[in-house]
Amino acid sequence: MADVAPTALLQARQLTKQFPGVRALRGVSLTLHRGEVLAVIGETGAGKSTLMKILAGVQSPDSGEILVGGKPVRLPSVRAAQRLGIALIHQELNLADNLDIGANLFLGREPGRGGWIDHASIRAGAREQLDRVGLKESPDTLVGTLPIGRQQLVEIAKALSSQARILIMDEPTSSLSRHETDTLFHVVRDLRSQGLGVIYISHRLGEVKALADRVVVLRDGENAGEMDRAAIVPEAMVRLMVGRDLSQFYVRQPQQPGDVVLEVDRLRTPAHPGRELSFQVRAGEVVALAGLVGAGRTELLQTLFGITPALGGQVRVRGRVQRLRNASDAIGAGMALAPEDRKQHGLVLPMSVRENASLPSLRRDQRRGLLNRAAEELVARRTVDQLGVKTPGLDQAVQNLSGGNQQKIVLGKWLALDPHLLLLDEPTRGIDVGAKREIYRLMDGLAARGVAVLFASSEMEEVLGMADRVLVMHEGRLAGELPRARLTEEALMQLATGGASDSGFTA
Amino acid sequence: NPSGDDPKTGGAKKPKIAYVTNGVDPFWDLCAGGVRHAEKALGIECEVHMPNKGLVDQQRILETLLAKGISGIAVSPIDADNQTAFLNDAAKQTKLITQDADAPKSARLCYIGTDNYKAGRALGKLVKEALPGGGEVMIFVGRLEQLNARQRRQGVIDELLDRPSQSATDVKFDPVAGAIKGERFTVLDTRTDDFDKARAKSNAEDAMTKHENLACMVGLFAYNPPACLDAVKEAGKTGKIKICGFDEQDAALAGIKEGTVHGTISQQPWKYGYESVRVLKQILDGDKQAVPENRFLEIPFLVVTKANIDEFWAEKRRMEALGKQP
Amino acid sequence: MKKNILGIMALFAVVFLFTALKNDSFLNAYNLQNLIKWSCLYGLIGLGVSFVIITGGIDLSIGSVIGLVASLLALLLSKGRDPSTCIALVLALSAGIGLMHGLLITKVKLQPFVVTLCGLLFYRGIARYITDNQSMGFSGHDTLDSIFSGKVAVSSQFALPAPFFYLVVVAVVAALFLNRTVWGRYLFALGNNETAARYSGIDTDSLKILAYVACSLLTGLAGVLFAFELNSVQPASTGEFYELYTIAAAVLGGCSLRGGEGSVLGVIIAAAVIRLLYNSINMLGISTHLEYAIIGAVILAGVTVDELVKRYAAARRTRQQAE
Amino acid sequence: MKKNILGIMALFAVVFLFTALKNDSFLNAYNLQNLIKWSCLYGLIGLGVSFVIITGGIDLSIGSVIGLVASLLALLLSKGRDPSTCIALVLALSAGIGLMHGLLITKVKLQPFVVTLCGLLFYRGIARYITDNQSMGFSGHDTLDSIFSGKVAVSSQFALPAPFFYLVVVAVVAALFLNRTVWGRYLFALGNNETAARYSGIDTDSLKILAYVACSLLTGLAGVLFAFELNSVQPASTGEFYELYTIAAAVLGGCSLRGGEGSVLGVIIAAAVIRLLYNSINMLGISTHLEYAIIGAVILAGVTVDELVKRYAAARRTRQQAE
Ligand SMILES: Nc1ncnc2c1ncn2[C@@H]1O[C@H](COP(=O)(O)OP(=O)(O)OP(=O)(O)O)[C@@H](O)[C@H]1O
Ligand SMILES: Nc1ncnc2c1ncn2[C@@H]1O[C@H](COP(=O)(O)OP(=O)(O)OP(=O)(O)O)[C@@H](O)[C@H]1O
Ligand SMILES: [Mg+2]
Ligand SMILES: [Mg+2]
Repeated sequence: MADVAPTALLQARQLTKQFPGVRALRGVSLTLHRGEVLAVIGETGAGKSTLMKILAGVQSPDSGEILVGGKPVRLPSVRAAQRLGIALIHQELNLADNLDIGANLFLGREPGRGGWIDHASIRAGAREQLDRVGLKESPDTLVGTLPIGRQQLVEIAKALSSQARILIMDEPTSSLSRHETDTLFHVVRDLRSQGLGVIYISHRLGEVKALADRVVVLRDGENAGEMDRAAIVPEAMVRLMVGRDLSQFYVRQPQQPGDVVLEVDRLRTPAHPGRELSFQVRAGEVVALAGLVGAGRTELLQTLFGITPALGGQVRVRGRVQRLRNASDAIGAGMALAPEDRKQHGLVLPMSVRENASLPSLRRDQRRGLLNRAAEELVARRTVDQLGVKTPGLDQAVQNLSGGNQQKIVLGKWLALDPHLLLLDEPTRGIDVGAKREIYRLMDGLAARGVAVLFASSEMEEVLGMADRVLVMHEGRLAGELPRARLTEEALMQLATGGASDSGFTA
Repeated sequence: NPSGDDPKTGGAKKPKIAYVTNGVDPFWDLCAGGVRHAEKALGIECEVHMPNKGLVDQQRILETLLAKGISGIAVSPIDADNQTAFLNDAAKQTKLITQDADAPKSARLCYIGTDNYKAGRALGKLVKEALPGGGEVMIFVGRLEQLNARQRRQGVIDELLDRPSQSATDVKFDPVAGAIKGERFTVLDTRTDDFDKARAKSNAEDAMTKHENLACMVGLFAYNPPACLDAVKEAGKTGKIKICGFDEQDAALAGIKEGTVHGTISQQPWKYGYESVRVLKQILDGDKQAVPENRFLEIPFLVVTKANIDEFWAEKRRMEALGKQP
Repeated sequence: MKKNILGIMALFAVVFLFTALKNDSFLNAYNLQNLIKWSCLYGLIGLGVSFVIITGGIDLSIGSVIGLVASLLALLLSKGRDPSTCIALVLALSAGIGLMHGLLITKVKLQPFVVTLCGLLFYRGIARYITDNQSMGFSGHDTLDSIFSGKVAVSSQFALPAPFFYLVVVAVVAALFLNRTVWGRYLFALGNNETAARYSGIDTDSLKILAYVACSLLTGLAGVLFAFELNSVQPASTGEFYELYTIAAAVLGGCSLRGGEGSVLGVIIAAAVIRLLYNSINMLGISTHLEYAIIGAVILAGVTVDELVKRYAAARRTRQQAE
Repeated sequence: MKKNILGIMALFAVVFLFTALKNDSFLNAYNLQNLIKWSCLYGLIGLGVSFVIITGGIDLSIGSVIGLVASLLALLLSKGRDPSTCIALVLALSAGIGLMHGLLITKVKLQPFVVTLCGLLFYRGIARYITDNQSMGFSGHDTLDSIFSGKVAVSSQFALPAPFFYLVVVAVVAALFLNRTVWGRYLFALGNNETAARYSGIDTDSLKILAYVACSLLTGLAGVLFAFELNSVQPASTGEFYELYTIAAAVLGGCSLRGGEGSVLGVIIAAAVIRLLYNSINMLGISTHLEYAIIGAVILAGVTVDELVKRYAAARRTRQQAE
């Protein structure tokens, strides 16, 4: 397409950006037109978020040019970008959790005059925006009390309400399930028809196919290619992203399950104290926990891992009743949890790759309390090699890695412990296809070795592709169970939305 | 070279002496005035050091002075009894005298100071003058851990209760808590304020609230009488509640002048400074007469009332000006 | 954002009632006036430091700024300068100090604790140096005295002290600012999540600087009020330790040192509780040696009970839902 | 995690050389011994508070704990109790204080600043109360005196003061603990991100409690050393303000008050820098009124330059890579 078309809303030309040790962008260009959804895809660390931050005035480029409506502009601050009608939904949540939803939605753009806050119009405006994204919470709810999925909806609503002409969404659906995603797509299509330009970043290629008018592919901080509506097929996208074909995406090869590893009996969690949960997971099984945002999956995994105390019920691991008062108890019982929120729960961001990767296994490898440097090095090296973590070195602080590489470290640190039961909460949240496939392969390989895998996921394809069995949760209870044989999208959605169950399994 | 010169200075340099206080207080700056005066009058150089925070700082300063090879030190020991060993150590390396507070068991050459017990009794007499008919008295002070504060307080109490005089070196103290009743006078309580002037004032206010018949406030530290005066004025009880005190803050002196403060006891701090320098200089010069037989050079305190306020204040101003840092 | 201030109110009520029952004179007009006066003086700096604490910062230099302002004011007045110029000057100086703190913290990116700890030392040293450590007085400035430490009679029995009016004005402005204006909201937002605030287009640096300026300015104002209240200043000791009381009041009043939380009313009541404790100890004739121990124990008990009650309430709510 | 301590070393060198050049007596054995002694005493508490600061906490009660330990020790000894029992008792008390701080902070979830601020008030009050606020001494305990404040001659000219040996032992243990043991690593991890540490199976509460116990225990030890060094204790003032110096030293020495950073060597050098400054001011005969101003200014200048240099270096590196 002609990238100098007069209708171009936004143009970026030859942007470069250098971070200490990493060259994130090396001359990237991109054009966004009115009434267009432009998907930007690329492997983890390709520079997508960096590019978007530059376009939204969060970071400044080392060189290159940005044009809005054909005119060269400088974007020294978020304010400056906002004034030009650019809004960004960040890949990571950025909300003030001491404020209510309404306050967050309009933060920095409060309606009212002379600096006075007009509470009434905020509340009304907030209601309207929340309805658009399908969030039923009252605008007065404190953001800190919302689970991460709903916080992401708030983040989206916030950007939507900014009346921007250019809306950039950096993985808006990473913690959203199918239902919310559909709602969001509705909104985006609506915006497109109003003539807005939307840049949409996602690792879910199905979403890209469903939504995008045009796709720009980044690889290692450079433009790797572009395709029009007609040419958007997952295989082609993958080829451009990774530079080769990736055949057979979901690698699950179910086997005969072994002994029961995890047995949950009438477990009650603090988030849904009235519900009792009972289920089993066997060795060699890969079981998915599916459900809508807020269904209670995260809470269940956290309770199993000893993070939040159970209110009642029993958990047996490999036949033994466990008292799970903290993570250390759970680790002792042979469990591992890769949490949903990797920044807060999964990683010590300022510490190095080495230190993060070895953190849970330090105690096992200790010699009379002393650090075992050799073992530490080995664990870290193996994590980086096996999972293909892109990092300049083991001493790089993990906060400087891209989201996907961070997630690999979260997984890697647990694999070093050889757990019997692996709990994964949104294991591929915000990860590119290449890394995703590696993680799927890993899950499959672990199951083959007799590890029981229980993973919570909001990504339908992933659940369909990987699960031997699916436990569907609805409002804190197990709405039903679907074995692989009966696993269809429709059955799953019906259970997740609280529809009648035909599996005979009731909580 | 009869005695004074430190071998380290080889006699080439002029001897240098130091004046070390027990803390930071305007009182000490008045002493410094006396030091400066003596420096000029007697032709000797003297450093003045004021430890910021108690004993540790004082010990550190003394150590540094010794390290510098100072020829003589006049110090006000913070905890004389327990610093004896250290002071003896110092006395071996330099000419050491104490001032303001003594360390009687140490090897210091002499002590220059006021008898705080006696001064306390004099303050008691002022109270008696102010309240010929007797009445309820309350004492205010910064901290009671200092010996001089306790001696002053005891002097006041003994005088008001018409007890016989105690020996200045071995004073028996009344307990701090509770009222002490005599025939004519009752000492209601002693309140401390940790050198916080705001607290000193609110303590005075609270005393007036709690004790309706309070007739006299006695402030033992320099800022106490002005704080009492302030509180009394604001409560509209000027004249009804008498104020007597210690030291010579301008506000107290102004009070004496206008008749709202009955009187104050001045230790004439500049004399501490002046005499310390003079004695050290004489010792360094080898003057055998420099130190009295009993090793105690008493600085007389001065009772300041309306009668002598003008000349006293003028003298204080002169010393203040001298004490200003160059 | 809204924090429960019932706890601190209850604490105030308990101490108040207890003392009133134990001592008859406690409730007389004179004592209450004094209590109001001191509470307002400390409440003023408490409010100042609250702004800084809401941003997640801290100001340890408060006591020294009070010392410096009072010393400098006395010095200038004693030189016969025009009183209103003097007042303007010292207030400008305090604002300048806050500005410097803010710049060092936002632009040089130093930690607030460090910057203001250095300030604590530095301003105290300067106060002592410029005055040669002489106590100074404020006599002969009757107009200023009545402006800053006068009383306004509300009945034949009762007169409100000047600091009360300053506090009321400041408190109203502060409460409006924090709860009704966008900048107040920004302050809470940045205290909780600075990145999020920056990503929302908020100029976080300027706001932080503003908080430090407000804090130092209010401290400066309090310094002037203290000076005229006490009629005298000791450069080495005036204001010493006030930062600790003030921060204690702010925290007791509902500010979180992690930032993002704070309530004007809570802080004022907390400042009053601390003054009330001092007053009660005196009224009940408890040894002043025990003062610190009592105040420390009461504050600790206050925050502990507050926390436990909150936790108990939360647990109860969960249990009720389960049924 | 590893923070540059070159800056603080340079600062030390500059002040040291400057004073040595300006004053002949500075380098004599007696002065150096004293410098070592004081540096080691403050270094000891600096190390203690570093543990707490690494967890992201703070301990404001240090000065009061020193006051309480020294007062109680003097009181017990004056009653003729067995000296080693007395020492054991006060050390156990300090450990108990740390334990209590730790429990209040981890279990009741109070803020460290608040808990230890109350401690600051409370322990001081107790020290004053139990001693009736009387100064007390330590005469007649020669064995204890030589154990805690003796000297060990290393040549005819030079003797090392006892605190030096205590500091060396503590510093070696602390350095090993922080850098070579699993728990040291855990401490840094939890200081940086407590939740993530907990999710990794680390018992964060126990580690935090351990840090507070270590801090108070070292403070108690320092209290004993100070007591015998000074041979006297003033319940109301012994140890006052030490927390501020100590925290200043910890920060100057590379600890971040946000937690997760700290270096044993850095803290010790920083404590020495502060002592060195005091010594230099005295040696150079500068007015004591200026002491605070100078120390405040030097610390501030130190951290500012450190920050600016680091930023400049980082910018340079990025630029070079870009080429
Ligand atoms: N602040 C930073 N400091 C140093 N390096 C950074 C910083 N931000 C990003 N990087 C690096 O720049 C590169 C590009 O990162 P970016 O976040 O833009 O990737 P991405 O394409 O968004 O990846 P993902 O899909 O995982 O989100 C990565 O190698 C990352 O480690
Ligand atoms: N810390 C908390 N305090 C109170 N309620 C919570 C808390 N965490 C979660 N909840 C509530 O528990 C319910 C389940 O949340 P959870 O995060 O487990 O859901 P989820 O199925 O994992 O959804 P998501 O996709 O958002 O992670 C939600 O209704 C949420 O509001
Ligand atoms: Mg990204
Ligand atoms: Mg979840």
